[in-house]
Amino acid sequence: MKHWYKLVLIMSGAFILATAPGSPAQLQAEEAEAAAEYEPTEDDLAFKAEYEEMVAEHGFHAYAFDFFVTSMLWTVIAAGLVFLMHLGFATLETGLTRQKNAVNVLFKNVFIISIGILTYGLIGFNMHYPGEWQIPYVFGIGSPIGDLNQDFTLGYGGIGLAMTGYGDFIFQAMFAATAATIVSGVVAERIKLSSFMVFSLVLVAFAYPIAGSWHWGEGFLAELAVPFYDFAGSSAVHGFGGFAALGAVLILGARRGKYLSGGRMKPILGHNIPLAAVGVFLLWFGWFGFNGGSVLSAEPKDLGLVFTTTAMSAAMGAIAAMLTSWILLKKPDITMALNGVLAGLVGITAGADAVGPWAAVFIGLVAGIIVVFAIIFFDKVKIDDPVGAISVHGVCGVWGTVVIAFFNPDISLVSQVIGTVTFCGFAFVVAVVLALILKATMGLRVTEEEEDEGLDYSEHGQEAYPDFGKVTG
Amino acid sequence: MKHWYKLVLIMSGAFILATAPGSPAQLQAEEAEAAAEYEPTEDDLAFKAEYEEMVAEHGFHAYAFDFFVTSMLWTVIAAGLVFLMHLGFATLETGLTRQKNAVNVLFKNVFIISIGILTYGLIGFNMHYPGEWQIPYVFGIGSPIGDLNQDFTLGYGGIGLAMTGYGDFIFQAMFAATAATIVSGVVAERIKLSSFMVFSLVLVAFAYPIAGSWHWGEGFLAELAVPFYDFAGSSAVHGFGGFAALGAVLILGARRGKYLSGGRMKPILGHNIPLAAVGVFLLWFGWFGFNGGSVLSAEPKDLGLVFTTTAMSAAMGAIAAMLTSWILLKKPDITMALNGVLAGLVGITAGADAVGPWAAVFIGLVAGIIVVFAIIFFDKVKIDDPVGAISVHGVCGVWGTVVIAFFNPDISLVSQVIGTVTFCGFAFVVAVVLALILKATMGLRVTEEEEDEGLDYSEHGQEAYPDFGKVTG
Amino acid sequence: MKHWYKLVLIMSGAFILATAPGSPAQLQAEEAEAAAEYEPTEDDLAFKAEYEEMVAEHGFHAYAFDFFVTSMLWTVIAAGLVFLMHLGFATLETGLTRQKNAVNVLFKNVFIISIGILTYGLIGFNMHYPGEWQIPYVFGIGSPIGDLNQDFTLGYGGIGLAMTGYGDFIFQAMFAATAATIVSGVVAERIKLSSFMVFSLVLVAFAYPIAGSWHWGEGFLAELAVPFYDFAGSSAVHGFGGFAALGAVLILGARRGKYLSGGRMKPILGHNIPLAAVGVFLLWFGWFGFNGGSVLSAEPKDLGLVFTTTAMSAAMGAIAAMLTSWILLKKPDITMALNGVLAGLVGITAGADAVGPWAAVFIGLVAGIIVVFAIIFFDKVKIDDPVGAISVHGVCGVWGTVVIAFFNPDISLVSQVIGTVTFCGFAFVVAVVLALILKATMGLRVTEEEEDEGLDYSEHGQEAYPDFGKVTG
Amino acid sequence: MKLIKAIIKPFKLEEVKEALSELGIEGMTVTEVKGFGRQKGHTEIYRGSEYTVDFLPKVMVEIVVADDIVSKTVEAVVKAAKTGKIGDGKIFVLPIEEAIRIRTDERGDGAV
Amino acid sequence: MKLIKAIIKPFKLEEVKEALSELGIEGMTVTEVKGFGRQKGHTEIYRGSEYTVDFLPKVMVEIVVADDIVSKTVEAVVKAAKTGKIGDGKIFVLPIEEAIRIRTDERGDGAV
Amino acid sequence: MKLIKAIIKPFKLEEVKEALSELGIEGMTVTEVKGFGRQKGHTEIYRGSEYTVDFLPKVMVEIVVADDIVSKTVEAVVKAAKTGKIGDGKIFVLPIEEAIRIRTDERGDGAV
Ligand SMILES: Nc1ncnc2c1ncn2[C@@H]1O[C@H](COP(=O)(O)OP(=O)(O)O)[C@@H](O)[C@H]1O
Ligand SMILES: Nc1ncnc2c1ncn2[C@@H]1O[C@H](COP(=O)(O)OP(=O)(O)O)[C@@H](O)[C@H]1O
Ligand SMILES: Nc1ncnc2c1ncn2[C@@H]1O[C@H](COP(=O)(O)OP(=O)(O)O)[C@@H](O)[C@H]1O
Repeated sequence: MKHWYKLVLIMSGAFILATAPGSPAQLQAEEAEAAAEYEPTEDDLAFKAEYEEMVAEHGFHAYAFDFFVTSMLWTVIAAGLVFLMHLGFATLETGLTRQKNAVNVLFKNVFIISIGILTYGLIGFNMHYPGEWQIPYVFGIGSPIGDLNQDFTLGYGGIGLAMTGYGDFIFQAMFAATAATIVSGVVAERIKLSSFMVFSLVLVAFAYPIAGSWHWGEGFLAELAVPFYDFAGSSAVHGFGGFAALGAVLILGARRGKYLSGGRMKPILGHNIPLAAVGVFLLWFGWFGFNGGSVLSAEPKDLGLVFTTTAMSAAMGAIAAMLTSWILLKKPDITMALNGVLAGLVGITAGADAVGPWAAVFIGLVAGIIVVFAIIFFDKVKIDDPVGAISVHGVCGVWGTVVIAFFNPDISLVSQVIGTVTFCGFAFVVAVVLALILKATMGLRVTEEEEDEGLDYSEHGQEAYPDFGKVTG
Repeated sequence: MKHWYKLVLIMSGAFILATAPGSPAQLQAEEAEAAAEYEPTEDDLAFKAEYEEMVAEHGFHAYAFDFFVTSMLWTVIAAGLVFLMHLGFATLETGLTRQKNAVNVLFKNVFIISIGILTYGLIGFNMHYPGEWQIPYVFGIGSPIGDLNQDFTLGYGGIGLAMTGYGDFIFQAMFAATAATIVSGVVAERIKLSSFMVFSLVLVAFAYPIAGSWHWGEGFLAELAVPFYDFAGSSAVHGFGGFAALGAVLILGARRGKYLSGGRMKPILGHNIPLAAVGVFLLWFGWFGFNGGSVLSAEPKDLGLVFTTTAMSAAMGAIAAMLTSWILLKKPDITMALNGVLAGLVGITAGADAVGPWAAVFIGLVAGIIVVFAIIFFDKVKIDDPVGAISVHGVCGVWGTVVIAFFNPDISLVSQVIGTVTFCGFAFVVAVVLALILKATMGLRVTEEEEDEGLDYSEHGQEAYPDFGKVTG
Repeated sequence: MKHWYKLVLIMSGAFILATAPGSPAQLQAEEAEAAAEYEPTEDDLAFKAEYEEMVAEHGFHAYAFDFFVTSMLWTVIAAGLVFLMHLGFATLETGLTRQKNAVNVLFKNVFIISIGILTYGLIGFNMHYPGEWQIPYVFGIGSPIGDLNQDFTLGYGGIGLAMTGYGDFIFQAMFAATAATIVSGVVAERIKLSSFMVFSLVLVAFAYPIAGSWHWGEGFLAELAVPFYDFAGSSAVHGFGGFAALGAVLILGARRGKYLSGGRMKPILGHNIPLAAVGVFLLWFGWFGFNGGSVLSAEPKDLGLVFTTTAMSAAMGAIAAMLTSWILLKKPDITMALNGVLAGLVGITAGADAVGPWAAVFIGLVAGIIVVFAIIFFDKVKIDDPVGAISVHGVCGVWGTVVIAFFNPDISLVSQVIGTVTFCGFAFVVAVVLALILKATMGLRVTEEEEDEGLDYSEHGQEAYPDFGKVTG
Repeated sequence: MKLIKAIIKPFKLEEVKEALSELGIEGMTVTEVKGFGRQKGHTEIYRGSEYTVDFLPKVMVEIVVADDIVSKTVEAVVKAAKTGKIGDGKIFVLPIEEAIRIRTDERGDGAV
Repeated sequence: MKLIKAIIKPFKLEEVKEALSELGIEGMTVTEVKGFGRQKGHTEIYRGSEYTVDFLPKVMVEIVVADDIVSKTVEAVVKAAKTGKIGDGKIFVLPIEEAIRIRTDERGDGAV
Repeated sequence: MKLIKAIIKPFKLEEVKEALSELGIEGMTVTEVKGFGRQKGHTEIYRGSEYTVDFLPKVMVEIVVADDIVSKTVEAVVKAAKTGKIGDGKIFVLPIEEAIRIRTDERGDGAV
């Protein structure tokens, strides 16, 4: 205990120093006093005048300096948060697959977000929100973005879309790659890298923006008697991604050694659960940008509601999946808890601004239950999804889109079903066709030997954790 | 070196492309010119008028479109940052415990944030800020939140609480789970999962909001002659959590094999220091939302000050703990440096807006020193805290709450002591009672065998890193 | 399949509950109706009046409540994002070095950000932006920051610097440590901890702010005929850091066992690629604050552009490095892809607000190609850079600063070259001198034995992953 | 009794285990190892530098069996582990003098 | 000299080490292994699928000792490692022909 | 044939491998182990508590060679692995009764 007196000495000294005249505390107090007595000087007044003049000079744009500025700020921050979801996906997928494929999974994730942003600039954005339609309400050709600040009024979309063109673009661009990323986890550990790159490029550059235009680009789903409603994309993004994954995996097949003869199954364990948990927390965090940013402004009523419904559905999804797995499987399964969070998030995405917090809890509750059954179901029918993304994004995406018709009188069940079927069906068909073409041409799968050795070795010649021995290297 | 000419070729080509007529650079320049010469068209003017009309139409809410909107935006972003602290806690706690309990630690962390949000909605919020008191200034019963946008003026709390009801709720909900999370690390590696779930549920649903109401809900601590001051909760959150943990661990006991006969001690090493470091950085990052969001508006004076004091105290805490461990223990201990960051953060939390940057440095300095001694002290007296949370949150929480009385003339030492003792004492007593009840009923600890095998196996039947061999799986 | 009926039961029950009278859905609907019919009450109107009065009372500061507030909010958020880059650096550097040095790498990173913030407060800030010059345009002495809210007008920097003094300080403080952090990765695995601490302290406390003052502090680079242009610091931060690292490593030498006799080379593999990938994603995310925050306000035109150029350059950098490594090295190298992201980010930093999105793509394209060649080149000439930071920050920093002269007519090639050479040259010289002094006094390198055993053991007596066996501990 | 030490390709472990189970062998101990052998020259890249990976991931299976089933066991391992490609691994047979089951203190053939 | 190869439950390592130290044994080498044996049938779940974990975490302790203390050593290990539950592990004794201390080039019993 | 089991300091692996290659030895198997020996008493700290690290990281190299080159091999390992400091490690030589190359079914000296 002989160290304690040192502590006392150090602290006393510090105290004296801190409270002595000229000390920070003293200065602090003096400054506070000075502030209280402060009268604006001429300089201050001059500065104030100058500032006001500056604002006036902005003249034509001056009106923008309030709601618009704040909304635009939120849009770009939300874009950043959606970007971070890609780290969430990368770590979740890496954690839930095997060590020998970790480099490959990460590589694909870096590729997807990068190619997603680029192709969205090149053609996606203008296909997603067609200036004019080539096929009315169905297809408008894309062209590269130009100077999106050209709208000199800045009042890009009015109060409902209070952001500059670049703000709109970058937020949507971060969204675009999400669908392809969902597929990435499902086909992991056996798809050929180059084929996957082509697959996801087509998905993100063409299929996603074309389908998106039907809803968000004022296409036919927006023209239904009661327009289809999908706030931030339970169907348009998640359902789309989940069913594209389903299509791809049907052609691709299961990982070697998972489904054994005689109906037996040998689970293939994810190699790093902490990494997977990091991914889910980051996805939840990023989802505040995904849903919150989809308010498309900083409108405070909606913003608060959307944050609340998003959080409550995710929380309930987690608890529901925990309990379901505990009851059903006798043990509280961490990977189910993690998938439950995501199920709740996907579920609430369609109606985050259209239902109240307790409806959100209900949506999350059911999503968290469904997801456990769905994961077990897909395994039963030998559809091998290492990360559970078909269940999370596909199944819960459908659930979330359809259920809101029961909670909000302005939403039509029929329209919701039409929209959901459209997105999921289209994604499924595109994925199947694309996968078949790739299978016939480049080949879709690595060889059995490559799969056994791991894609990190066969595709990249690299290891994720190469150190052997603590201090050999 | 034969590749260099390729580089030169590619780059020259790219350059020509980039600067040729019709190239991006060219287009860029032309657009800039066009912008300079731009005269608003009739369309622009029409748009401007339309925009202004829209704002006017919002009529009754229109005044909200300035400070209020920005403040509300900050509140929800801060809520997101506080949420991310839960990832920080999850990774820190996982990193500082053993591999064989990693799944269990992560599971508990997913549970706590989820149940915390839900129970806060169900009863916590209205208990924390009682509309009316059942026992005046001491206890107001909670009821589920309703439609928090019902306050149609939106001007929820005026300039001092410039956010909608949902904004307030979600920010506070993210806070609520913090106290329980602090306990989670301390009791890790030996507490029974189901008992822990009950324990933290009671803590987060009842104990935390009741205690909180005494200070933030206008209860008796706010009614002291000089009101108790605890800006973002050095005592109300961190002290509370730290002392609840102390109470729990006294009943629970130490991990097997840590304190040997004859006064010897065998440290139990954390299994993943990089993960722990990730946790601390995320906590620091999230703390900008914890403290910054506690400004409860986007008031720029306070916001800048709070960010600065928070960062400087954390930085000084880190350096102080580094040097203290270096001098005292002869080696610069990374886990002490990490705890030093957190000590500085906890220390400044009570007075982040009430002291200047150099006072913050002083607070962090002492916190960073104290924390090292406290960790050693608790080990000496055989209180087994795997992550050091009692020292970080409990001891430094007290320090931070009390010390600000010396720096700010408007804060009373007596009130600070009363408040601190109230929070820490209450938390301690509740935790002890609760732990004793659980011990007598469900059982508090896993069996010795389960502890030896690890909770991942015994409670979850799962492994955190199941891969055996780089390519076996 | 016997569980399915349970699901149906649970869901039906939940549905009935959810849609029954008194249910959330019902309440929801009723509340919506009530809202539609709502007439502001006297209370509401009174509240509105009160709110307006409050704003009026703020009187002299009232004008600040619009653009200024939003800008300040963005500044502190951006400061938080730049802070998070330090976690990015910490994980990237840890991932790309060996297990036996992981604790050491993390320790250095905690140290740098902490000491960076403190010294920036103590002398850096006022040296970076000298109130008055001791040597005109070259050197102004620093003094500790005082109460930066003293400017009672709050209108700190007008529309171009719309933030309080604390906002400015904390944003710049987070920047300051970046340069030193860049060095940290390059010298990892062999530099003596104490010497590194002195080295980085001098760099961050003196060299960086002095050099910075030449450009951002209105020093001689700002006084050139056509002022040097470096938006967020391709040269002033990244080039500076990269060339300081180059200088340091020339004196320090390569890691033992990397360059073998006979010109052979044995690469030393990074031990945790997923951790490195986490780092790069976090850096990209944080860079939105680094570049976006450098707008120094929430000006929406610039903000949208800067986010877009930043993202597109990073994305193109990644794809370019992927393809370059694939073509050149026959395999798609994940570490090259990761470095490609950073190359694109560093490249665009100088001109993020001065070029359009397609010019950004071009800048990223070339950066992504260059970085692969540069990494190979430095290895050829036996400059051992474990993380590739000299190539990423040094080489691409130069590229980014110089190239913008071709894209923006207002930027002069000559000035860009002068500025770039100034920053990189100064950093290089300072680093060489400093390293030589340290070598002669404290010693720069650990002993061969310490290097072999790993710095975690020899400097810290700790292990990053001490668990042996899944359940031994 | 003999100790059979088989060094095999990691992804063959499952098949080897099953082949041994079919023989009625109920115990084995597996270690993650790195092997250096003829199967070399395969190069990987790291940050632009090619290098030869000398040490390849292998798995070592150690099985103690009674003398009479040694050759059957060896054959079973050979059959299950063979791919015909270089690097398939080796089997070494070592003499064992005593075997003890910790739980029961049983010795000899009965212990394995 | 003999090589004693003991495969034990991981959390028994500490006790085994202490038992050996008490005997005056100053050296041993420990490897992390996975064991396959009678102790099986315990099932874990992963994402809803139950599966049998065949390979359980074990620790292999290798101790070289002079012939005369082999049985004492074996007994000490048995005593320290026993829990009485299935899966406690095995001990194998192998002959050693030579032992060398690298540092000093000492050979034989003196080297261990 | 003999099995040479060398327990060495991890950072000496590279040198040992090269020394063996020079001898024309083409195969070896390496395991990451923890060693307990005389080289002890070195203390580390963790969160303020000093503790003795009993088990130090080592690497175990197993090499099977024909009888005639055993002593050359042992010498080569000793030379390459020696630092002269405590903890350099041990070499144990065990008899091998049979060796089989899985790929070709070759037996005996030809198999290694
Ligand atoms: N002499 C040896 N001693 C110990 N292990 C060996 C020996 N030779 C080979 N091995 C092990 O067997 C593995 C396969 O040997 P290798 O020569 O690559 O191919 P093959 O078995 O087809 O001849 C090696 O990776 C190594 O682990
Ligand atoms: N024949 C064997 N050869 C090698 N190792 C064995 C053998 N039998 C058992 N083992 C090892 O001993 C461990 C314990 O054996 P097991 O049969 O499960 O229980 P018990 O030792 O109680 O009989 C196994 O996990 C395995 O590592
Ligand atoms: N009797 C033994 N049986 C098995 N391994 C041993 C034995 N003695 C030592 N070792 C191994 O050799 C290593 C070095 O031994 P040690 O006594 O520390 O130093 P030295 O080899 O210099 O005498 C130990 O860490 C351990 O792995």
